[in-house]
Parts: sequence; structure tokens; C-alpha cells
Amino acid sequence: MTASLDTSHLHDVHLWGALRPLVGGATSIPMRAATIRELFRKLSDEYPGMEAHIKRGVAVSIDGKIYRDQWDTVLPAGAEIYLMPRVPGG
Amino acid sequence: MSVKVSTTINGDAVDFVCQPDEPLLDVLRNRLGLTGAKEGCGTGDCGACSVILDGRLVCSCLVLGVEMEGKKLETVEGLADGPKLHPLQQQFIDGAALQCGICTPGFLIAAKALLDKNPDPSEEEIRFGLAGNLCRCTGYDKIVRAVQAAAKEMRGA
Amino acid sequence: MRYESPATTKDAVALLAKEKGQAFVLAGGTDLLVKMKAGMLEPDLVVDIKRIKGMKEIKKTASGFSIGAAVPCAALKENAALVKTWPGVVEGASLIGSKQVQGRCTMAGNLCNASPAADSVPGLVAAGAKVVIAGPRGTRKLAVEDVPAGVGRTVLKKGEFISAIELPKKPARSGDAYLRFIPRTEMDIAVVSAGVSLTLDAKGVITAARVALGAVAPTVLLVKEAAKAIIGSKLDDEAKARLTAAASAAARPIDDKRGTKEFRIDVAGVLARRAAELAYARAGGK
Amino acid sequence: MPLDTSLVRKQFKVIGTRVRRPDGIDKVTGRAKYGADAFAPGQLIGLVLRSPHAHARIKKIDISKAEKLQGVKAVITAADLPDLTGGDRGMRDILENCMARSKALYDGHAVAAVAAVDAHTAKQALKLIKIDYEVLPHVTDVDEALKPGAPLIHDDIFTDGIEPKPTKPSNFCKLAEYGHGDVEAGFKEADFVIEKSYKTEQTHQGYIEPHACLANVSPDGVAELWVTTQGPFVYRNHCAALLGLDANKLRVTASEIGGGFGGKTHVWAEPLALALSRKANRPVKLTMTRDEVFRATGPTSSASIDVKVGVKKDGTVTAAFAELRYQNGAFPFTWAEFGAMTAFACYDFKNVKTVSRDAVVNRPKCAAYRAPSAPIAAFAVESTMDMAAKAIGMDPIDFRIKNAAREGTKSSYGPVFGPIGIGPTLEAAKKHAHWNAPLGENQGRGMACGFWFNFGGQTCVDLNVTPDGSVTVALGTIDVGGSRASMALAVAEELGVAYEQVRCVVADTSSLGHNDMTDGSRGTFSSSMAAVDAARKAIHTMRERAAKIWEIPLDEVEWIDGQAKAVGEKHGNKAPLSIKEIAAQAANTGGPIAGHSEIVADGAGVSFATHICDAEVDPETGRTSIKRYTVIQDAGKAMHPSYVEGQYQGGAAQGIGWALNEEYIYGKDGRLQNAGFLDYRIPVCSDLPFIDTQILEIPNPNHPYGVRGVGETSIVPPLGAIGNAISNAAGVRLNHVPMSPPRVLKAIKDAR
Repeated sequence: MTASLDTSHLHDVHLWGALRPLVGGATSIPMRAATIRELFRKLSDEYPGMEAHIKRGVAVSIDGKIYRDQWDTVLPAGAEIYLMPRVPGG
Repeated sequence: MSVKVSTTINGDAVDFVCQPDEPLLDVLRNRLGLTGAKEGCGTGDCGACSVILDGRLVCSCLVLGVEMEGKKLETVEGLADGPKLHPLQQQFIDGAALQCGICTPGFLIAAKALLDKNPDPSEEEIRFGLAGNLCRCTGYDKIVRAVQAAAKEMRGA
Repeated sequence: MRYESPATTKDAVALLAKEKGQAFVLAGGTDLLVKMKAGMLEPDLVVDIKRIKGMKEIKKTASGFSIGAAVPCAALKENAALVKTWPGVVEGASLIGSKQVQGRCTMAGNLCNASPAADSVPGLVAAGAKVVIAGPRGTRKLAVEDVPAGVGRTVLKKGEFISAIELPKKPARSGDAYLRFIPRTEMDIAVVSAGVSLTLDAKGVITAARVALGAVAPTVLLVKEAAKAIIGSKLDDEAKARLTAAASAAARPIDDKRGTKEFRIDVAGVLARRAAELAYARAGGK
Repeated sequence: MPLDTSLVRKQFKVIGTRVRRPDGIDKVTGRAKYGADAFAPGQLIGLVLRSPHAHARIKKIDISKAEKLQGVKAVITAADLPDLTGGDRGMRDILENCMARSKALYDGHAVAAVAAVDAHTAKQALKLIKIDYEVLPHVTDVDEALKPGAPLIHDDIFTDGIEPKPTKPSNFCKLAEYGHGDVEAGFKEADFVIEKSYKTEQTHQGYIEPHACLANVSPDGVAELWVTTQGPFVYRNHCAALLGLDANKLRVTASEIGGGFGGKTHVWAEPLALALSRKANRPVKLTMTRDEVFRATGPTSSASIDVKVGVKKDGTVTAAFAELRYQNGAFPFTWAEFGAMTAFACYDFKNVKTVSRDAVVNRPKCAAYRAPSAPIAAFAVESTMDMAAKAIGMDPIDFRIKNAAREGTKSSYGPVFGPIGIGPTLEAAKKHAHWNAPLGENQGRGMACGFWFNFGGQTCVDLNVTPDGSVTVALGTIDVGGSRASMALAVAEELGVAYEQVRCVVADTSSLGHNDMTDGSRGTFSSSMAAVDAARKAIHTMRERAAKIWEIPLDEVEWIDGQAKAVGEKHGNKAPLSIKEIAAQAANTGGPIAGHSEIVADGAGVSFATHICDAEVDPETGRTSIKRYTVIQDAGKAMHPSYVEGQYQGGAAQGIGWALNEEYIYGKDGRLQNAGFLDYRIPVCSDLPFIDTQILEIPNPNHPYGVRGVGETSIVPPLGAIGNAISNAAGVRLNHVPMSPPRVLKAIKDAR
């Protein structure tokens, strides 16, 4: 399921509140990425402070389905991408 | 100073030594290897350590080991008849009346004590008969139903 | 800790009197063992009274019933004559703890633990029960309400222990009842409780009454004003209102983890009224 | 061969049957071994000394007398647990929670521990430890803790989520916001605006088995830990990190577990047991008392919430707002934030906003409790929703149906929902006989909805075919309520064999790869996905073996109904090969037959439920009894319906306890006053009616069998449902949970 670069699409990546200050307050940022891995890498490279959040745990909602771990998960064209805190359970 | 005690547990003659202030529950679990009775609270509030002492349902955490001299005790380990499970045991399995199972030995003993005295209890009598046993997993629904089913089976109905 | 299980009352008294350290009587143990577990008590001597002859007997006597100090509460319920005569007393005793606790706990222990919330005590007080106290100077008797001296304290002296509880004969057309309030249906300590015993004349007028309240003061209260409120009545609405008000007025509870002061005052009145209604019906009143 | 997780539409043979669980006999005969049921030769008894103060500086600890007591083999303090966390705040907090360092932060905080030859000696030793405390001012209430000038619990918490970051430390650890639209504009459009403030008290998971473990550390760093836990692998990783052990040398075995509900997702005294064992070079058994469980493990938050809902006469909600303030106990976390995420998740609102404020207080470190944070938020929201429905004279179910989230709804926490089940549960509730049944005197009926995320995570399963053709399965998620039966059903279904032919066990940490904690309703969802994967791999191997036996190409062998069948006309004379026959030839065809699965189980999907409750309120005492209760929830596919019903019933019962009577009660001195089952009142058998369940099965498209997690959502609606029922029974709106008799009676009196 590993995607190559040529399958990457431009996404409007929505951020939850805690991440917004790191991108200057925006609720979403445009970002081209094929996979969660690429998305995380680019976020870490471009926005100082983002890496710490990602290390602590960020979940990625892709069209409402929440992914927590798998980096090679593909970000399909036109998908709604939402970054959320990782939630623990009981 | 340790005290020597001679007693009967599940029909077997048993001798043990214990400290005079040692609860029966600790004697059963730590000295006799009978770990079916569980310690959920140690203060008589959860019923997980229930045993039947001379025909009466009690919490073994609220009995001293030294009081056992000459007494007769029934524990969950004595419930089955060889390989044949007691109807309560079988109905608890068949009716999914246990989830984590930590409270199960206490419930089985309390249910047995109830049915020994009242073979055809109403739902309310079952609920109050088991009110000394806490279960946090099941909401008691399937436990009550399993006791009803076992009672029916034991009555031969 | 030493454990002794003497065969006679005399030996038990001697053991208790002689002990220099902390000595406790063990009957049901449902309070004693809990306190030991919590480290609140570290007894030097525990005297188990259950092997003393008669301690586990319920006797019908010329003057009523004599209940041995080591009779477990579960056994009270099994005694048909006692249940018929003093249903309220048995109700109170049957509400202590769980079925498991019932298999061990005793009314004498419940009384000596001296909690204002003791479930068996208001019923006993309402019934006019007495205790028989064995001690180094022989036996003495006391009204149940005179045993507790405060929260966790009794008037018993060194070497003394309660050997029996005596219930009087029940006069004709009498009834008793005990009700308590707990948030759950079982397993709780009473937040408020009320025991009522009353006697009627042939017309259904209350001629004598005793009303006891639990958990509203440091000890169980015998509320004379509440009894007065209904004596001479047929427990009509006005009498009930007077009873409710008198019971609430007598209550002087505290706020604690089990309930608020305001709640206890309100519910003391409600329970006294409801217990009186039950007792009145049991006495044959309509 | 990656796992294809897409839904297989098929007629199930064994999935959905109510089989007997494999651990049933052990559990009804007393043979099952739980945390406290293990014994090691030469074991010592470990006990923990705990702070009696809510907040105190530890000036000096003198253990010299305790160490000299005959029979004492080890005494430890924080000095025996050096900080190896390397700046990881989360791990440092775990370490500090296990053993106080410079300050005791709550009543019950561990300050020292001993290991001795028996419990009696260990108790005496605890008494000989002398601690010089400087008692500090404390705060246990969330609103008080957030006030300026409140006693400061940590001097290095600077509120997260505020820009620029504050320069002054406070107890306010995190601010967060969720939502979309313009709530102010929305409220202006409303015909009615309902505003209410709520409080909920702290509750504990109340599992009946106290934490217990048996630790055995050798001087060469090899260690074993037998422990009751929801996650042996996470316990291994955390204990190894905190003690400086190699993870591969620490073998953690999960005992049978006597309930967890989130409370056993976290190490508490286990690192202390290991540290004692290391110091004594003897096995150490450490069992918490019930008092310790309440005072020193991880209950859920208490909270304070303001809700505002704007509604039009036609039932449209124009705007919704909530501010949620949760305490996290003595260490910072984000429990209020999860409340903010879940609060309005059941609904499709154009304008919605939630703000969360997380605070630290002098109480034990909060842990997850079944759908953590969500029941608290749902109580406030579902109460307000009922008030809004009343204000416009609309049936509460119709009102919720009108506003329910559906596929395509932008959720209140951000993403757009895919296909979801809130609508079907509401429709089922409306049609349910319960909703339309008559009520008695002083009775009222209430309903409420609930939401929880659910998740999957890292999961391993090892499947082995034995030489006699039966199948063993090693699982990495623990079994707290029948999951070994469900996993055996999954494997039997996939292999096409009888349930009885498959036996599942929970593996220790040296026998299987890492598995995430069994939490988040993930056990059955994740492990069944991995079990199916492992079974498919074993099937592939068995087809290969059959091909070798038959000396034909692999693609001429199919797996049908638990047997290898040679396909094609030329093989018409070949009798199918059973697993037993294939296994018998394993030595000659390539060795043992197995299937392994190591996956990240994603796609759990969100979960919704609707509950209906009938309550009777005694108007003179304020006592509430639950007369009838119905749970309606989507399970995707109920693998073992009895255990799905059990999850629904158990969650509802816990919610009922929380709604009516359970609460942590702190005194003015900051000490917990009800650390026992006598006064922490969980429901007893006679408190509850039978709890009816209706399982909806809307298959989860992301699981081969359509399974969803079912463990948690059922605790979310009860608080609101009961509050609404009480309101309808007694005519008073309770805004403080638990809705205990004194609170209900006061509300009734105030309304008179």
C-alpha cells in the first residue's frame, strides 16, 4: 500500500486547536502528501514545534475514519484530512 | 504465636496453623492454596470471599482462622461433584453470567446458600439474596437469569 | 494478639478483667475484624464468646424473649415466634450489612459498636429491650438506650460484656416497625432510621408508644415528644403531622459523607411517620 | 501479503453463536489465577507507605529503623527510582506518581515501600518509617484550582494552548477549542436559548480485583512480572524504562484480570514491586488493599460544565456552546479536551463550539474510565437538549432525530462523518416498546444519546496448527469479558472448522510481539482482525501443503469448509484433505504449520448508542430507583451476542451507579473520606432491574466481519438519561451528579 510520490495530492489539512498556533493561527494548511508519513515529515520540517506534537501522538482522520499509527496509510485525492489528538480509552 | 486448628473443608479433614489475628480468607488463600475465594475489599463489602460456614453464608475475610476449630466449611472448590459441575456453575457458563470472573466464586457460593434455603426464589429474592456480592461487569442481569435457570434445573422442573 | 474461646461466662469475664492490654469480645466480628484490618485496633486479647453455653440461643421466657449475645442476625429471622412478636426488631437486625454479614453479626455487637446508625438499635429501643451485662461483680441489666455513651463508646466497664438481650412480652394490640433510609437497597449504613412500637386500645386509639431515631445524634434517640404526638390518636393525618414534626425537631444530625444535616432532619420525620403507619397496621389498627 | 480488511459478505457459520467460553470452568471452580493468586518460592510481601496529606513537601525520610527490623529485606524511596526518563514529561509523571519525589501531591501518594518476610513484619516496618512533612495548602475542586492564587501543585506547568504561552505557572494545564460556524450569530437566530451549568463528581472504575503483582528481578537484570493488567506489553515497556531494565529481559505475564475499565491501563505499584525485588533479590508480591485502590489509582475526572443551546420553534438547533473544566488529578493531561471533542458529537449543528480547560488538583492521577470524559460531557449536553426539546414542546427523540449527525455531517470535533449509527439507534428507540409503555405514579421516562470514538492499534496474533490438527491461538490483547471465545469464533469461522477445535490463550510479552493496551473498545475489533489475518495465512500454508501431498500446483487447491480441495476435472477422484490430515504430514511437507499476524488495526469507526430509562422518585426522600432500562447500540457484527449484551448491560449499570450514588468525597483536609465499597456505593444486585438490550448490526466496512468495538459507549448515555427521567418523574432538573437523595430532595424542596 506504499504510495509513491507521483500519487501525492494537494490537501487542505485541518488542524485541531492545539496545532493552530504553530502555523500562525490558521485552521487548515495546504499540503501535498501521499501518505501519513509524508504529511508528518513535511509538517515537522516546515513548522517548528510540530514534531513534538507528532511524537506525543497525533491521529489522522481521513474522510471521518480515524487512523492512529499506520504511516503508509494513503491520503486519497479529495479526502478530508483532519489532525486530531490521540484519545485514550478505558 | 501460631495456633493449630483442626477443621473440615469441603468434606475433608484439614489441619492448619495460623496467627490468632489472621482472617480465614488469608488462611484459605495463603496457607491452604484455596485461592477460589478472592479478596475484593477485606471488609465484608464485596462478597468475593464468600464461603459457607456451618451452613451459613459468611465473608471469610470477617472470620478468624482460629474460629474454625471443629467447624465445617464449604468453598467454591468443593462445589463441583468430581468432573460434574454444580448446576449453578454450568448455568453461569452457559448463560454468560461472568465477564471478568473475579466475583464469580462468591456469587456461586451465595447463590448456593440461597437455593439451599429457598429452592424457588422470586427474582426479588434472588436480587436481595445476592446483594452482598458486588459485580462490576455484568449489571447482574445474566447472573440473576443463571440463578433462575439453575434453580429451575435443581427443582427438576 | 491472643485468642481465647472460654466455655463459661465466668471465664470470659475473668479473661477480660485480667487483661492489661486492649481486650475485645468477639461474637460476629463484623465490626472488630474490619477495624483490625484498617489498623484502627490492635487487640492484645480477643475473647470469642461463641463457645459459651447459651450464647447462641434464642429462648422464650416468662417475661418475653432472651437472645444470646452471639446469636447471628440471620438466626433471628428463622425464629418464627420472634418474627411474629417483634417484627420491627427482626427487621432492624436483618438490615445490618449483607446476607454474608447477617450470618455473623449480632445485635449485641451492633449495640456495643455504638454507632448512632446501628440498624438493630432503634427497633430494640422502641421495643423497650434490656441488655444483660456479665461482669466481675455479677450481672446487671440496662435499658438498651442507656448502653451507648457516645459515638463508639459504651457504658460497659472493664471486664463486662453483654451476654444477652431481653425483649419484653408484647402487650395485646401492639405492633412495631423499623425503617431506615439508604441510597442503595442493601449494603449501606443507615443515613437516618426510625423504630416505632405502639399499643392500641380496643377502638384503635394509641395508648402507648415509643419512637426511636437513628443516625440523627451521637447515640440512638428515644424521642418522647414523638410518642406523645401520637398517643391518644388513631394515627390520623394530624397526628402524623405532629409525629413528623416532632421527629424532625428532635433530630440534631451532622453533615457527613452519608448525608446532609438538612436531609436527615427531613427524612427523620418521614421515616418516623412511615414506621408508625406500619406499626399501627401491625397492631391491628385501621 | 497485506491483510484485506474489507468486509466479507457471507453467511456466518459460527460467528454470532453463543458458545461456552474456554476459561469458563476455571472461573466457576476457583481455579482461574488472577493477580493475587500467584505465589513464588521465597516470596516477600511488599507494602507501600502513603501520604496522609493532600499536599506536602517531603523534608526528610528516615528508613533506618524499618531497615533494621528483623525480616525486612528491602525498603525503598524515590532515591531507589532515579529519574531515567530523559525529559519525557509523560514518563516522568508516571514515575513521580508511582513514588513521590520532593512533594506528596495527594492523599494516598506513595512515599516509600517495604518488602518483608510476611505481611505482619511489613506492616510493622511501615510504622517505623519516619517522614518529616511540611504540609502545604491544597486544592481538590476543579473550579477552585483554576482560580488565581490557588495552591500551586507544580511550578512547571504553563498553560498549553494559550499564545503567547504564560510565563507564570498555574494549575491550568491546557486550553483547547473545537467547533465550527459562528455560535454568537447562531444564538441570535434562536427562539429559545437554554443555558445551564453542571457539576459531576469523581468516580472510580470500581473493578472488584485490586491491583496485584508478583515481581521477580535477578541481579543480572532478568525479570518477571505476573500482574493483573489491561496491557502487559505497555506495562513491560513502562516498567523497563522506569527501572532501567532491558525490555527483552522483563517478561510480563498478564494474569486473569478481575475488571479494568481503563483503570489497569496504567502502572501504579508495579515498578515499586520490581524495585523492591531488585533490592532484596527475592520475589515480591504486592497487592493493593481496597483503600489503596481508591486513594492511589486512577479514577476519572470530576468536572464543571456550562452549556448553552439555541433552538428554533421548529426544532432546529441554531447554535450550541459548552465550556468544560475537568480536573486531571495531580498530573497534567487533557481529559477536558476529550470532553470537548465528544460533547456534541451526536449532532449536526451548524454553529457549535466547545472550550476545554484542564486543571491539576491534589487528587490521584486520573486514568481512563470507559469512554473517558464522554459521560460527563454527555450528561451536561443531553440534559440541556431535553430542556430545549421541552421549551419548544417537541418529543425528545424527535428533537434528536431532527438534529442527529449523519453521513456527511461535519462533526463537532472536526472531521466529516462517514456512515454512522446514531440515526438508527434513535429510530429503534422510538419504535421500542419501552418508549411507549405506561408509567406508574412518581415515575418518569428519560432518554439520552452517547458517542465514543473507539480505536484499533498495534496487534499480534500467532496461530499454530498442532500435529493432531487442532489449532492454538496466542493473543496479545487480554481477555476481560469472554474475548478468547470471540477470537476462537473468528478463527473457526475463517478456517471453516468447529469452535471447539480452536483454543486461544493470552501470551506473555516474551512470546509475542508488542500489542497496544486493551482499551478503547479495541480488543475484539483488533484481535479478531489479526486472528482472521493469521487464519488466512495458515490457510495459504495448508493449501501449499495439500498441493505438495497431492503433487499438484497450488492454484489447483482451494480451501472450502475447513478442507483443502483439489479443483478441476482431473482431480475429481481426490478426497478433500482435512486440517488433521494435512497436519499429520507437516513434517514431510515443510514443518510446523502456523499463521502470524502483526498489524495496525485501523478503521474502528465511531460508535453511538441511545438509552431509555424509567425512574421512580420518592418525593419525600429524594430516592431514585431505576424501574426499567433499555440499551440500543450498534455492534457492527456481534461475534458472541451474549458478551456484547454483557458489555451493554455492564456499561449501563456503571452509568446508573455514577448517575445516582457514586462519588469521591473529600474532606476539608483534602483526605478521601469514602475509600471503600461501603461508602463508595456501586450498584448492588437489588438496585437494578433486568437491563434490556437491542443490538443493531450495521456492518463496519473496515473489518472483514463487520465488527465494531462495543465496550465503552454504553456508559455514555446513562447519566443524561437518568437526569431526564428524574426531571420527568419529579419535575426538577438536577445539575449535579451523582443525583443522590439529598440533592434530589433539596431540588424538590427548592421547587416547592
